[in-house]
Amino acid sequence: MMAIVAARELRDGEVVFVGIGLPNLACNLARRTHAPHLVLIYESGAVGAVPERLPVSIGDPALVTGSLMVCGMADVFQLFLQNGRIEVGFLGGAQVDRFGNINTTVIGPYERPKVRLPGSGGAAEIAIHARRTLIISKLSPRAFPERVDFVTSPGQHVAKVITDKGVLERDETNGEMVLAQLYPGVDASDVKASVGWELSSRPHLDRVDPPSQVDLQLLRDVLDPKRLYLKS
Amino acid sequence: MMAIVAARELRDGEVVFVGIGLPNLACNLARRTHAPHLVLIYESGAVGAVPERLPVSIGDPALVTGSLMVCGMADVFQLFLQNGRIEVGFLGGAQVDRFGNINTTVIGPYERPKVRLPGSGGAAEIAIHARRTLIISKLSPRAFPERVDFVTSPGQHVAKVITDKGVLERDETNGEMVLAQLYPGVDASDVKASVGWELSSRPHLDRVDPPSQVDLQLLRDVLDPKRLYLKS
Amino acid sequence: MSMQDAVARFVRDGDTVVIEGFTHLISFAAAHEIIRQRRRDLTLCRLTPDLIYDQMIAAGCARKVVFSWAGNPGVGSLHAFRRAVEGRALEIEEYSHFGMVARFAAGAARLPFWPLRDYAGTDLPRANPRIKAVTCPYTGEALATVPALNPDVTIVHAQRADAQGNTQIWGLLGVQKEAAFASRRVIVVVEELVDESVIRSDPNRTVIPALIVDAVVVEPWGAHPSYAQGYYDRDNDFYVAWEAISREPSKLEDYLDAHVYGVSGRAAYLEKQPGLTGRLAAKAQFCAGVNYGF
Amino acid sequence: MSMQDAVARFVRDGDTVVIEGFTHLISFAAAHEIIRQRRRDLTLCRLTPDLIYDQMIAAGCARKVVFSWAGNPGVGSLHAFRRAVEGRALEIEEYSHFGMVARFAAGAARLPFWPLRDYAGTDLPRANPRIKAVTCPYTGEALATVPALNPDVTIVHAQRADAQGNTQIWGLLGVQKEAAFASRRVIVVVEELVDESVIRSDPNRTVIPALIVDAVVVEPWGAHPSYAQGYYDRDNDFYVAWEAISREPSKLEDYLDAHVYGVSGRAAYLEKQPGLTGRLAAKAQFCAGVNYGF
Repeated sequence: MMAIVAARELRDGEVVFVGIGLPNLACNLARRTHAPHLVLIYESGAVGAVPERLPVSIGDPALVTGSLMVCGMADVFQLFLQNGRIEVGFLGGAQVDRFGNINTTVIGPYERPKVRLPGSGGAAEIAIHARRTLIISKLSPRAFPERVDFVTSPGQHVAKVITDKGVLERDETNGEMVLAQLYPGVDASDVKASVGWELSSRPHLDRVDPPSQVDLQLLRDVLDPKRLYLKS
Repeated sequence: MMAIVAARELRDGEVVFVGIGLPNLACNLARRTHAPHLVLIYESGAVGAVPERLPVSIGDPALVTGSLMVCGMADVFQLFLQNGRIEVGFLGGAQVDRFGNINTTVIGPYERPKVRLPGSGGAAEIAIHARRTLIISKLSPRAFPERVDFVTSPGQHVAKVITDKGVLERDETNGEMVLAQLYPGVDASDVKASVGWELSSRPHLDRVDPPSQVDLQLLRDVLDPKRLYLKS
Repeated sequence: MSMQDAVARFVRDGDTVVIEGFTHLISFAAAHEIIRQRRRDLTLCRLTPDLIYDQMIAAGCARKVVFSWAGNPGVGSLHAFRRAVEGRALEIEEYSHFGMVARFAAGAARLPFWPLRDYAGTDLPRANPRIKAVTCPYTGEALATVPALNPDVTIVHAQRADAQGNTQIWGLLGVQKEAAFASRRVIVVVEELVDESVIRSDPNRTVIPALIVDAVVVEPWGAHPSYAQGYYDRDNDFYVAWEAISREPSKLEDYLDAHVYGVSGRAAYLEKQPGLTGRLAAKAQFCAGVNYGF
Repeated sequence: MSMQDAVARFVRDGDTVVIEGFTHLISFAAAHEIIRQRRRDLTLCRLTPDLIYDQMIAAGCARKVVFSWAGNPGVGSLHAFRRAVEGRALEIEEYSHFGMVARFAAGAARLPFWPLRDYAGTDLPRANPRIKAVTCPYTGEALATVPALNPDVTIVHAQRADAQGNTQIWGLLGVQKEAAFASRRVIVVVEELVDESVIRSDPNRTVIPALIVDAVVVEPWGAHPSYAQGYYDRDNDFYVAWEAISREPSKLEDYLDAHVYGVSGRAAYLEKQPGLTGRLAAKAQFCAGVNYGF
């Protein structure tokens, strides 16, 4: 469901900086449905990739074979990202806070971490340079604290947070992430109970349309038949 | 003769930043005689070129075909030259002065030039980054003034100035270029008369060996049969 | 798109224009169309103004030239350029090759400047106050800097591209990639239009991606008298001939009348010079392909 | 040169070592030889420490790790790395990918720093004081900087090279070129040794020139469980299996005993895993060559 909602956020022809997992599924779903001209760029240097199998890593050889361009990483970060050519960037994280800041670095203090997470990778610069960033993350009070323990990626360009129960978006008046859409059968209170701060809501809450048969069939039978990333 | 003397200055295995004309002739002569492992790098991006014809321009296609590597110019200047990988750089110029400074920019004041020359090209950075620079230039009082009108390339790394009458080299005590070698049949006074400053000499002046038959035959029949650069 | 339409749509009076290519892949076809459409007050930037800008200067397109080496390679002077500069009828901004390369690198990375170790002991910073310095925050040493160059339009000649503008180049690369990424608008001119599948079969050869390209123009022999590796050789005879043509303003006028104003485009330009394509066509020397499988 | 000799000659205790390759072309063969020769106090630098440094950390080779993303791609954690960091038994210096790429770019260009637009609003500069800032001499704006990274030795795995070390790579390029040019010593490890004429037939594919290479080691399958485009696929099953192996220190020890200490080199490593080469060998998908003639 998160992949389907994420796919709906992508407009045809956009240049998307893709991560592995659900973002990759969302992009390839969008490419096969309403956005055939989406340009997928992976931080590994593959531009316009058309992976014939679901890439397990950001540097999968299937991203190279048949892509439009392969360039070194200095070009990826300087000529594409810093140059401002990326319209949408996907991010995930162990912690997402009230202002859309993301933590993928440490739980606890940096010098004496409770849990050491992988770190930024390209997440810091994606959050800074992509025009619009979309976060995909499952809801839980621990994952959505008032403030993240460490700001790996600043939240200023976060447009939406796509969760497993609904979608949060930025309230332009105060910059806070607020509840905007609910998935079918989910109640606003479920979402608020899964967030570590006093979550506000849009005056009018949209209902997310249920996934179409086409979307589900594509995801389950074509894009992720082995259920590498799809849980249901 | 200048090409032959220049060739003798090159040691086998050295990495040389080559210019068009006599430097190119000198390098290819050295490659075919005492320095088969000379690595020729052209500012156009050809590394380890083995031109099958005499290149008329620094970007001749013959420099590309069969070369070991072709890279962009950002790599030429940053990864090879600024990185310190170039041992020898060749330079020429309209004016060479007492301290080996070279002018290839303007005769007269910069703002109201008497003669507008081509400018630096890569000469400024070659003079700064090559470990050892060799100048090839015909003698004349106008070409060898006390001070150049404009310093395009600073002289600090100039090891020798190879002229049509003899060779000047740096006097390490005061940094001045002094007469060190005379060509066969040339008198020291001829050289001094062709230089715009009070030219000093080494206490002992060497005689340059006359060109060997092998050298002459290679230059005239193989390297420059059309006499593009050889005058005699 | 036709060259006529591409220039009409994307090259405007007063623009900062870059037609790059270091000896290789210089789009003379684009320059001639700009001359025919009588663009004015252009700031022309190139490492080597070469014959292409000498012609544009003579035709009155240029207000200013930004460069690092202004000669006729292996021949001598660019006489139209020299007359204009010595007569102070043309503004110039001068760097070294490394400085120009660094300006394009900064522009392509959308940084305001680029640091380099250069210019110590030279008079260039005195001649060009835009060459400045920055202090390293780690070592405290001073490094030279040049400002970013971000042209309004860059025109790149290449061997091949697909219809969307995914462009592949081999042989000398110059600063074509940096100039294109630095530019607000990009026109790609190619010897051959190829199917997207050709590009996708060898993605490491792609230098310019479609997402930065505004127009693709197919113009075989569009780089003559420059060359295209694997397509045709450099016309060295013409570069030599330019010495006499450019020395005489009247002869230069005659040249422009006959080969630029007097023709509708590249096809007509070639028809006027029978034997040219036969004389310069490249011999075949193909490399083997590599395996992209997994 | 054999891998054993190359590591013995060019990798020393206390060195700053880089074995790069972004997912692609990671020289596990070199890492295993370094472990066998029991190098100590190494500063290991890579964007992604990956399984290769997780193994070297577990084997006690590392004093410090410099990195930007320390996970098991698509799987989870690097448990040896996590145990060492959470137990504060390993020094770390942390950047983002762009920061590490910029450090290699500065090192390759022999500049003391590299400017980039990054880190505004992040806590990374607080965690790493080596991330600083510089003021643009043209616009006055502040830009982030990272210091140059110049390793003592860089080991690059590639598809092919000639005997002198002229090296060609296709598929993902990562920062292999920058890391090699930034390094004092360079070891190239290749799937195939080819004649110089093969390199010269396609010079645009050359990424590393012989003049910066100290040793060429021929080691087929030397990148497994990483991959080599056109030669063999990534061993994703092993990356998944590493989760369970690395979680248990005893299991990790067993793995090192069996597949690193317990084998003389890559050939023996492969013999121990029958069916591996058959399972991962690449299918053929060759591109066409291009014309370098003139």
